[in-house]
Order: sequence, then C-alpha cells, then structure tokens
Amino acid sequence: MKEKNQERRLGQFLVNNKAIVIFLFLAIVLSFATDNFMTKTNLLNMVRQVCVMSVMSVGFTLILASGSIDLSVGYMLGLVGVFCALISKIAGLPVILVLLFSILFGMFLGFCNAFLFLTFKMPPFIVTLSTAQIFRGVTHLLCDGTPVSGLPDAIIAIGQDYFLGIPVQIYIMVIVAVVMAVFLRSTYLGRHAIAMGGNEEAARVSGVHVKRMRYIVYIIMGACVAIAAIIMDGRVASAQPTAGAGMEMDAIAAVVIGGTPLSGGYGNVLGSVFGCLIVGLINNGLNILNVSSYWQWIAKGALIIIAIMLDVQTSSLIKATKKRKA
Amino acid sequence: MKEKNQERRLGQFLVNNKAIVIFLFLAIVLSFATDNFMTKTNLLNMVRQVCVMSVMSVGFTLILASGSIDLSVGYMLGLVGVFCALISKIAGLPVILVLLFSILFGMFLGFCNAFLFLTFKMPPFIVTLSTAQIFRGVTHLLCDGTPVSGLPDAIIAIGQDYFLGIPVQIYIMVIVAVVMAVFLRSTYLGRHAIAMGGNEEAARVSGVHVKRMRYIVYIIMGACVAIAAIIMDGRVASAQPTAGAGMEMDAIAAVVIGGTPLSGGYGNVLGSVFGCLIVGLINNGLNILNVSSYWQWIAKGALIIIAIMLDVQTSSLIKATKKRKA
Amino acid sequence: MGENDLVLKVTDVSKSFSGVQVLNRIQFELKKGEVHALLGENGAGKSTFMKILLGIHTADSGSILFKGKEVHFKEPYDALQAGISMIHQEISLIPNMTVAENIWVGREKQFYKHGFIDRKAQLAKTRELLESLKVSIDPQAMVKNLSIAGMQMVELVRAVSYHSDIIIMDEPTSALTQSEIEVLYRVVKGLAEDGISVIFISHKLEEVFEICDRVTILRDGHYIETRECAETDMPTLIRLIVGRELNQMFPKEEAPIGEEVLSVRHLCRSGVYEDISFQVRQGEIVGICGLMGAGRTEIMRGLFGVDPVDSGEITVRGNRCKIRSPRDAIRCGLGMVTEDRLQLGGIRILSIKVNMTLVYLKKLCTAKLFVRKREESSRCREMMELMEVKAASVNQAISQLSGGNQQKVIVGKWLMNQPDILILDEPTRGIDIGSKSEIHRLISNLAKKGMAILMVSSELPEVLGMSDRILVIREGKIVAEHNRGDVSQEILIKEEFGAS
Amino acid sequence: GCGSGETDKEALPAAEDDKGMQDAKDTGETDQAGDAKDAKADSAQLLIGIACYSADEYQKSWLDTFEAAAESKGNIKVVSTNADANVEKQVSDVESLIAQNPDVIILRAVDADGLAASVDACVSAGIPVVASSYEVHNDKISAWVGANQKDNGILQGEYLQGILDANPDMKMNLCYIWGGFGLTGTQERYDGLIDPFVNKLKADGRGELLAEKAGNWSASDAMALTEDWIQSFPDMNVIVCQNDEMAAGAANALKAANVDMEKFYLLGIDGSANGQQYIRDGLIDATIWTDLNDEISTNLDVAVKVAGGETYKEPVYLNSYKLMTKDNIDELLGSK
Ligand SMILES: Nc1ncnc2c1ncn2[C@@H]1O[C@H](COP(=O)(O)OP(=O)(O)OP(=O)(O)O)[C@@H](O)[C@H]1O
Ligand SMILES: Nc1ncnc2c1ncn2[C@@H]1O[C@H](COP(=O)(O)OP(=O)(O)OP(=O)(O)O)[C@@H](O)[C@H]1O
Ligand SMILES: [Mg+2]
Ligand SMILES: [Mg+2]
Repeated sequence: MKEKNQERRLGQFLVNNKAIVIFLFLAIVLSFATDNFMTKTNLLNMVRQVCVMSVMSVGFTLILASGSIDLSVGYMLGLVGVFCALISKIAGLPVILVLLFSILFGMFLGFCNAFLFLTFKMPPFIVTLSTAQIFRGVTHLLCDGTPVSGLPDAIIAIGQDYFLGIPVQIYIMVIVAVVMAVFLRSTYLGRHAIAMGGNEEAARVSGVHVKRMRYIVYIIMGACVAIAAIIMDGRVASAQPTAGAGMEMDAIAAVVIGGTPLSGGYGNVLGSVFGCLIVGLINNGLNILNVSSYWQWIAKGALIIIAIMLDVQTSSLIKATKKRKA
Repeated sequence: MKEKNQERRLGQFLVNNKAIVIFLFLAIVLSFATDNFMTKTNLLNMVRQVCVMSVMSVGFTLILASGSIDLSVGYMLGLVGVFCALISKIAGLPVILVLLFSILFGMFLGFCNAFLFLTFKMPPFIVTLSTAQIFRGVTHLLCDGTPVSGLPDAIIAIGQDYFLGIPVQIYIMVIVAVVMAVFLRSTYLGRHAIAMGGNEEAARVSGVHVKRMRYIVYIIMGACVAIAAIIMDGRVASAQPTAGAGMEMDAIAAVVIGGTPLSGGYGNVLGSVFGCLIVGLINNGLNILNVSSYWQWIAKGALIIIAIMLDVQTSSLIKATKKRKA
Repeated sequence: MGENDLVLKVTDVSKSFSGVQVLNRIQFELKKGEVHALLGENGAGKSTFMKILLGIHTADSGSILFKGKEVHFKEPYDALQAGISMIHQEISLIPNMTVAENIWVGREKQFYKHGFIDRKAQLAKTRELLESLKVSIDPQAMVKNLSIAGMQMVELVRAVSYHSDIIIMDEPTSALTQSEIEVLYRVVKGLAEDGISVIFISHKLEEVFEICDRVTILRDGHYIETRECAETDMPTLIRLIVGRELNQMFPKEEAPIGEEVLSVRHLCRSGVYEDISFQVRQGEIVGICGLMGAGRTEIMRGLFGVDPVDSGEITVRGNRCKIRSPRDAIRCGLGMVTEDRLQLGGIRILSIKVNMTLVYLKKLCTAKLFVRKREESSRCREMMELMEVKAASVNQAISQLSGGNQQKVIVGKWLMNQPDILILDEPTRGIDIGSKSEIHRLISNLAKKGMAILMVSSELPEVLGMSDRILVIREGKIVAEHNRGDVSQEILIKEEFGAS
Repeated sequence: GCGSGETDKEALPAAEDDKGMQDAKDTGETDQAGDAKDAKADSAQLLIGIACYSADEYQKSWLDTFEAAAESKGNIKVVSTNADANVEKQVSDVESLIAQNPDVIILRAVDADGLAASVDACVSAGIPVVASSYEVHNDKISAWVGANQKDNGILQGEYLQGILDANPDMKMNLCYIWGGFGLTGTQERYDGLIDPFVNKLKADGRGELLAEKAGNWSASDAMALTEDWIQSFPDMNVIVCQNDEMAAGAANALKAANVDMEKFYLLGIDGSANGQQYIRDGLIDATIWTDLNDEISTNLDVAVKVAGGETYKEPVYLNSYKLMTKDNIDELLGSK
C-alpha cells in the first residue's frame, strides 16, 4: 500500500517535472551515442556551462510566475559584470564589498525597471526592452567597449575553482535555486507573487499589495542577474561588455521548457534548472558528436521541439490512462 | 456643430493613434535640432530604412492581435531572402515566378510553425524560438554561409528604384499595410482573429474556427516576411544569410509602441507603421546628430520610454479633462 | 437605535467613469448586526458602490464613516485590515491555486511556523472552516476545476473567514441551487447573530424577504429609499426598483408544440454523466434542474461540443450530427448561452458590438468576406434596445458594463443568430427583475415562433414558470421528467436530492 | 609573442614585416626529440580540435580550408566548435573539446583574457594549445600562429596614405563603420588604422575622422548609416568598414545617392566573394584579402608539430593579409 503510494508520488513528481524526464532521456541517448559523454569531467563541464544561465533562469521563474517579463536581463548581466570588475579594479575595494555592491547594483537596476513601468503605467515588455538598450550603452561607456581584465583572485575562484571536487559555481547555483524554490513555495511573498501571476485583480482584492510585490520581484531578479554576472566574470576571468547579450531569450526558453507558463500563475524552479540543463546538454552533446555549426543550429531547434512534443504527448497519454482507471 | 464634431473625431483618432503624435513630436524636435533632417531626401531615406521592418510589423500586428507570438520571423527573413536569390540564380526562373515562389515559400514556413504548435499542442513561443534556429541552420546550409549576389534587376529595382519620385518599396509597404488594415477592420476573418486574441475559449464557443484561424494568421505572417525579404534582397542587392537576425524583437517593439497590446484582442496597423517610423526616426536623427554609438543606444532606449510615457500621461490627462467638462 | 449602533454611514458619495456619472450623492446607513439588502436594476451602481467601500475604486466626493471614523481606503488591503470583506459579483479567485490557498491569500502569515508557511496547518484550518459552515468542497481541489457554483461557495467561505465587521455579498446566490442557498441563509443568519453586518445584493426578491432586515434601493446611480423589510411587500419593492408596475413574472405564452427537433440518445462521458437521452420539440421549452454539480452544465457543454463526449448520438431534425466543436453545433442549428460569462461567454476587452455580432458575423458579409459595417451597428443597436442593455455606446468594452448588462449582451449574441435550438444555461443569472421578465417574454416569443429551447436554471420558480417539460438531473443521470403543471417545487427538490 | 602579452609583441617589431618568419620555426627549444613523436603522429591518427571564433563567412571558409588541408594529409581528423563570437560559449566549447581528448587544440579566441583560463584547463588535461590569429593572454600556449589583426587597419591606412600622397590637394573626410564593439579583433582593426594613419591625417591637417558607428556586420545596417551620413556630412569622401558586407551596403547607398565613386574611397576587409565582385565593379576601392592557403598550411604544420611535443617560444607571424584592389585582384587570386 505504502509502496504503491510512493510509486504514485514519484509518478506525479515526474509528470510535474517533465523537464527531468526529457533530460534523462536525452542523456541516455547521448551516452550510447558517444563514449565521451558519460565521463565525470564532461558531466561537470555541462553543468558548469549552464550555471550562469541557470541562476538567471531561477530569477526568471519568479518573473514569469508573477505574470511579468524582463527583457533587459541580458544586457543587465553585462552591465553588472563590468561594474563589478571596475569597482574592484579602479576603486580597489575588498572582494566582499565588491560582491555586495555588485549585488546591490543589480537590485538597483531591477528596481529601476519596476519603478519605470509602475510609476508611469507602461507595459513591462517595452520598458525592459528599452532599458536593455540603456544598459548596453552604459556598459560600453563605462569600459569604453573593451573587456575589463585583472579581476581579484577570489572572483576568478568563484568561476573556476573546485570545492570537494565540485565547481564552486555549482554550489552557488544550487543555493540560489533552493532559496528561490523555498521562497515560492513557503513564504507569503512567494505565494503573493504567484497569486498575482494567476489573476492580478483577484490578488489585489484579496489584499495582496500588488505594486510592492512587483518591486520585490524585479529586485530579486536583479540580484539573480548580479550573481550570474559575478560567476560569468569569474568564469571568463574578465568582464565582457557584450556578455549576456541575447541571453534573456535563452533564459525564457529554459524556464518555459521547465514547465513555468509564460502567462504566469505557476513557477517551477527545479524545472527551470533542468530546462537549462537540457539546453546545455544539447549544446554539449552536439559539440561532442562534432556536428557542424549549421547542422548544430538545426539539431538544437529540432531537439527542443521534439523534447517538448514528447512531453506534451506523454502527459496527455498519462491523463488518458488515468481517466480509464478512474 | 459639424466642425466641432470633426474636431472631436480628429481628437479621438489621435488618442487611438498616439504613435502618430509621438512621431510628429519627435520630427518637430529634430527639424529644429538639425538642418539636414527636414529635407526630402532624408525623409525618404528614413522611410526607406524602415520599409522592411514595417512590412514585417504589419504581419506582426495580426499575430499579436490574435494573441500569439512568432519569434522565428527574423531568421525566416534570411531564409526566404536566400531562397529567393537561389531560385533566380540557380534555377534561373523568370522574375514573376521567383516572386511568387518566394511568397509561397514564406507562407509555407508560416504554415510549418502553425502546424507544429497546433498539432502537438505546444506553446508557440517555444516552437517559433526553435524553428528560428532551424531556419538559421537551413539558410546557412543553402548558401554555405556566404551572401548570394547576382539577383535579377527586377528584384534590385524593387529595393532601389523610384516611381514618381518615391521609392518602389514604399508603395509596396503602403499596399501591404492597407490590405492588412482592411483585413483586420472589415473582414470576418480579421474579426475572428481579434476575437480569438481577446479570449480564445469564448471565441471558440461562438463558432470561431480557432485552429484554422491560427493557420491563416501564421500563413499571412509568412507572406509578409517573404515580401519583406524580397525588399531586403533588392535593397542590399544580395541575399545575406544573416539578414533579419534579431529583427523580431524590433518588430514586436514597433507594434507595441504602435498601440497593439502583447496580450491580443486589438490590432492597429497604422500604429505599427508609425511605430516603425518612430524607431527609424530615432536612428536616423541620432545618426544625423552624430551621436556616438554608445550614447545612441542609451538615447534610443530613453526616447522610447519617454515617448510611451508622454503617451500614457497625455491620455490620462485627456480623460481627466473630459471628466471635468462632463 | 442611536448613532452608536451604526457601523457604516455613507453620505453623498459620487463616482464617475470617464465622464459618465455612475453614482450620484448616495446615502447609506448600516447598523450593527443587521442584514441590509441593496437593490436596483442592472447598472444602477450597486457593485460600483460596494467596490468603493472595499477600496477597489475611490469615490470622487462624499464621506464614508466606518465605526464612527472617516475612512479613505486606497487598496482592498486597507479595507480588509479595517474589517470589511466582500463576495465579488464576478468570481475573483486565483485559478491555479487550491481552495485552501485561495481562502487565505493575503493572510498566509498567520500560518507561519519557523518563518515558513505551514501548509498542513493551513489545510486543517480550512477543513475546520468548511465543516463549521457545512460546505462540502475539497480544500485541495484546484479552483479552476470547480463549477461556478463551487467558486461562489469558496468566495462565501473566504469572506466569512475574515471575521470582519461588515461582509458585502454582491449577488452571492446568482449561480447557487436551492441547497447551497439554504447554507448561505444559515451562514448569514449566524453572522447577524454574532453582531456582524451584512450588505446583501440580489435580484431575487424572495431572498430579501427571507433574510434581510432593511432594504435600500438605488436607481440610475441615485439613492431612492431605505425601508424596513417587514413594512413592505414585493409589488412595492418592484415598483421602487423598476420605477413602474410589473404585472407578470413568468409570462409564459402557450405555443403550439411541433415535431421533434433535437434528439439526444445515450450521451455519455465517463465519470461526469451517463446515458443521457431526451428530445426537444419545435416550440417547446424544456427546463432542466438539479443540484450544484449534478452535471447539468457538463451535459450542455458536451451537447454543444465544448467538451468531448465519450459516446452518444445527437440528431437534429432527423439528421445525425457529429458535433465535435461549437462550430459544428452552430452549423447544426444550435446556440448556447453559457453559464460562465467571464471565461466562455464574453470577450471582456472587446466592444459590445464585436461580442454581439460574433456568431452572426458571417451572415453580415458581402462577398462572403467583407463585413457590412452599417448594418452591423444598426442590428447591434436593435438588439441592445430589445435586451435593454444599459451602455454608453455599441463600442464600449463589455468589461466596463455592469454584470447584468454583460449577461444581456451574451444572451443577445445568441438571439441575433436565431438558432433552431437554443441552449440557455442560467440565462437570467444576475439580471434584474424587470429585464428578467422581458427576457422571459422574449424566450416565450421565440418558442412561439418555433424555436426549441433547453433551459438550465437553478431558480426553480423560473423552471416551473417557463417550461413545458422539466427534466431533473442527479449525479449525471436524468432521474425524472414532468410535464407543465404536473409538479411542485417541493417534489422537484426531493427528486434533486434523491430522497424518497 | 602574443602568447605572453603585449610587451612581447612590441619587442618584435621587425617580425611583422618579416615575410620569411613562418619558415623560421624555432625548434631549438623543443623539450623532447621531435622525431619519435612525429613518427607516432604519422602512423596513428591525429585528432585536432578547433575552437572557432564564429560561423560567419570568413571564419567558415577558414575552417573549411583547414579541414580540406587536413584531409589531404590523410591521417588527421578535425573536430570543431563554433562560439558565435561569444566568450562564454567559447569557454564551454573548449571544455567540450577537452572531453574528446584531442592531440592538440587550435584556439581562435574570441577574447584574450576570457580564454586564458581555458588554456590552463587544456594544459592540465595534457592537451597543448595553438593560438591562431587571435591573442590569448596566457604563457602556457605552445605556439601562436597568425597575422596580426592590426595589419588589416595598417594596410587600409597605407592605401589611403598612398592616395593622399598622389593627390597633394586632397583632404580626406573619413567615416568608420565598426562590426561590433568589445571584441579583440575589431578593436585591433580599428587601432591599426587610427594609430598610424588617422592621427597623422589630423596632425597634417589633411582631414579628419567625422564619425564612427557600429554596423553590426550587416549590409543593411551599414547602408542605413551611409544614407544618413550622406545627409549630415556632404563632404565625406572616405568610408572604411570592418568587413566587405558592410562596405557593399555602403556602396549601395552611395550609388543610390549618385555619389561620384571616382572621387570616393570605400574600403572593406575580408575579400569575400561578394566583396571581390564589388571591387571588380569599381564600387569598393580596396579590401584586405587573406591568403588562406598560405595561412592554413602554416597553421596545420604548427599544430602537427605541437601535437608532437614541440613548443614555439616566438610567435609565428604570417603576412597573409594582402591589400586587394581592382588592379591586383586577378594577380592575387591567380597566385593560389
Ligand atoms: N470600469 C468602468 N468603466 C466605465 N464604466 C463603468 C465601469 N464599471 C462600471 N461602469 C458603469 O457603471 C454603471 C454601474 O455599474 P455597476 O456594476 O455598479 O452596476 P450594478 O448595479 O452592480 O449592476 P448589476 O446588477 O448588473 O450588477 C454601469 O452603467 C456600468 O456601465
Ligand atoms: N473543468 C472541470 N474539470 C474537472 N471537473 C469539473 C470541471 N468543470 C466542472 N467539473 C465538475 O463536474 C461536476 C459537474 O459540474 P456542472 O458545472 O456540470 O454542474 P451543474 O449541474 O451545472 O451545477 P452548477 O452549474 O450549479 O455548478 C462538478 O462536480 C464540477 O466540480
Ligand atoms: Mg453588479
Ligand atoms: Mg451549471
């Protein structure tokens, strides 16, 4: 009896987190297709490759779940990255302050986005598309368009070092994801964000402070972007002004693949992380199989479609069998 | 009495088409800021520079009004452009057939998008994001990554020649826009598309053939992209495989600035064209004022925000005065 | 009673939306522990007034004294904190959340344990609450899977759970069947005993006499009068509300009943309904009644192709029809006014015109493509007059209409298309008493002209008054059939419950 | 050389002009006797990993030429990745390459600092790295092969200087179209033109740099820019672009505005197929063509040697960049 219950729970879990199933499926296919895939190094590689994106996607899960959008996060990443490098290089601040100020700066940028569209009642889509351009310009002004190198060792360590055989950035990513998952599931702020995404008007009449909640959501997104920017800086040992460009679309795609709907009202952090892993796995796998870059684009597009297709088909299959049983 | 009525109508028209007001405002500012702006050549330049994007935005107005999204249009433009050049160069077809087949090919690509997400019940966002990558890969495979030159003169004429002192492409753009405006305003299909965008379920219950309508919308979008691709080919006198990359975001921005909401249920073709003109005006103006690239990004972002801000503020002002009068 | 007994005193509240005066110097007093009915036609301004009390809208002028202090609520949060809660006319729940979560949205903090929400405690508290109110709803069900009636019950439970000083109920019974209405009566009486004041809005006057102490009437945004219920009667109230006499509530006209138009055989959807068979004839009105969740709406949805059916056969005028989508159904000559006006009924952001002509549109086209705009507008205006829709123009978005007027637009949409068979699921939900009799007259007329009508309604007087034949549904099956005049309300209720 | 930072490069100014440099392989510093390893490389199959910069026309033909050359050698297999000009992606790409354990990795780095750590990763995995065409700031690379990106700009400047010298009355009002900002390659191309030529131009009072903007490597963006410049700078008579496609776009705009192309100087970089056509048509005056056959054979040689255990302490400079004009185009193309 108990076993059956557990079985059913596992089943339910997998239905809700189909990204995991897709991921496992692709991983199994790849490990048969090539010898180089199922090595510890390569698997760690793959996870490391999506750390930056994952941290960003975790923030984006909150944004989408709350029924909003932020298209500025790509260029925001570049801006915070350059800011971080400059304050440590020029101002020569101690590392801990550099990290703190960078995260505060990210939160500030998120705040600016929210401030603009809340105060002037504009659509977030247009506001963040525009601030993206502003961030891009400011980044290039700050560093005159050239990458900033000479980061302190501690930041490089964040992007490159290992702790107990596992890259430091993976710990950070996991911590960010866990914090966000708990936030969404078990704090009233998280529930309010989701309620607002499900039906803003209903949330408002239930006493949710919608405006304040929007600020919180965008500030948290800013913090996630800042953390991603720091990891990125460490990973490439320099701050690239063009880093992050276009990453917002990858992040949205990963989040949607992970099961969070664009329309809001539900957020699945674990799904988002696995969404990123799926994208990473496809990139890594195609490289290992030495698919040429033109075919790689095609394969990537096709694989994502097939993965989601399988997902949709299996879940309707599951529903159908369930019904027959009932 | 009649005059007053006309006045009120004009007022109402401007409130509904605020993009025109923003455009005029920016144009007046620019014509004072620089002597080179208010010349016939420069104005024609500006319009020509946004022709491709306008044709695309006109299609996008329908997509957004029907409550959908298509992120593949950027790379689709590149694909159709290369296809068009190749069939005229390799197959050596007569120009009229080249044009016809190119448009049919665009419609086919739109059909593929719709087929994928309708048949397998996937979100259009993810499907079109993926097909974009597929289109990109196919384009590069077709032309091996190199631009295809040697287009027939007729196609180059479409992008470069004048008729009665006005560039040919402007006529095409105007025709496409007018056809779409009539389609949306005065045909039952257009009405069904809008109803579907307002509330898909309710439209279905009222007898709208939602699935067929989605096909129609995407096929029309494909045709618009194909026309844009032909103009683009003619304009640069060759087919660039990277043409159009990232243009989907510009087009969405222009459409939203023009007053069509992302959430669907309303479409303003005239607004979209003026949305494109606003973006073109800002680019052109900043070039003429010789603002450096970095500042240009910042200025572009800021101007769009300010334009929409003014827009929102004035319309609430208008509402307020109306109230006082009543 | 002295001033001290007043929980709420409203003087001279006015409100206008973009130039249109909706409320004009409204007066209102509410005593502690009283149940106060607020009556008026559709669009009289009742909901707007209530939304001002809750801080959803702000008044242009006037003062609101709550427990003796002047208040200006800017957000519903402020009103809820101060002690005013509300059941909203349009369901305002969060579809992707469970019943338990919905009830406590905005108040999750009270379940905090070690800084996080204790879901078990939340669930237990919800169970306790549902049991104490004798409402049988699964607290873990997703709200989006509930029927409209279920949602309305959740709203009731939520409003009560605040333990506020004032509970506003804006048409809480519009989708409820008799048994839930009983629950509601009991709850309201209990609240009054505990000294909580209730503002009760309804278009069903019997309810007012059943539970209300006093009644205030609004007309066209103006305050008309406040009376003790005990000192007034139904005709007086109707006169005060409508501003004229109303002679007959259910103006059923005898129509010649012709041949069979619709025949449904063995319609089945596993787990929801099974073996549904019935016929409707030309000129006949078939009423369908049952309890909440009996499956009436589901059967109609299946019949109209909104949901898939597992098996069954539908014939229209002797021809078998394969109905897989509402479009097929419309082509076979069916029309359906849905129970749910937010999700399925109307397109909120679009205008009255677009909504009203949507089904009929193809018949308004030249060259099968271009809409004849002028004809469209004139037809739309005609229908608005016929249905007595109160709106500024045909281009007003229906989201800006009062609830009852939205319903009229949706009914008008289907009438315009003149189907052979019209399915009406709670057609008069939220419609005021004057218009209701107009709509009833209209339905009778249509039947007389040969339309076959299927009418689902939770209001038994309406079913009894209008139908030629009555089907009773219980647990997804047809359990009884009666002809006009053969049955009483008591018998129907018994059959709905299945009690012998 | 470039492998060990900028100072090294400046210490070797002569090397840039030394045409024979690619032959002057400094094998004296080889750690082990090369012969044994060479023999092994000949018998067994050699796996070369290439981390490409992007998949645009020029980079793709570089890779294609390399693969063809490798194939003609017989026992060499090539695996490649494409970074889409994105540093982060290239870091990932190198990781993927390491996972396949090639004998040598050719790194065409998107950024000199950004890929420095990747070199460490390769070396610690026992895979030697050859930096090709683009700098990497890491001493652990086994060789640096390539022409200096700066040469592109320098050659463009020399061409324009030649025209100035031939027309003593002429003034040059120049506009510059970047591909994009923030990448090592674009900055060097720009610097190569500005440092010697434009600064001298200004100092001599023979002209100035009117404007510089990003054309995003796109013909249509460059075309729009040029159209606007024609309005605001009627006396503009030179446009220098960072690639041929943008130059072609500019040419379209100039032609449409009926600018006298005889008196206008339009320069590109790459010598792409389309660019060559524009040169022949007299629309583009000059471009910088890369002699790929020359470049690739050296790259391949160095890679094979490095795989065999050799290291090159000095950079291997190529002068595969050649100025291409209408006059020498047939000569250059015929020379392969
Ligand atoms: N947001 C709005 N914008 C413009 N007009 C509005 C808006 N909300 C309500 N109205 C108008 O205010 C008037 C009063 O509406 P209200 O909803 O208060 O009526 P009601 O008395 O509740 O009617 P019902 O019985 O139908 O619910 C209506 O004429 C309606 O059109
Ligand atoms: N989308 C849905 N998914 C799952 N269950 C549903 C759904 N819609 C309705 N139900 C359930 O199906 C049963 C039948 O509901 P239905 O709406 O047909 O009842 P009804 O007789 O019309 O009563 P009322 O309309 O008064 O609620 C109910 O138990 C309801 O909770
Ligand atoms: Mg109301
Ligand atoms: Mg029902």
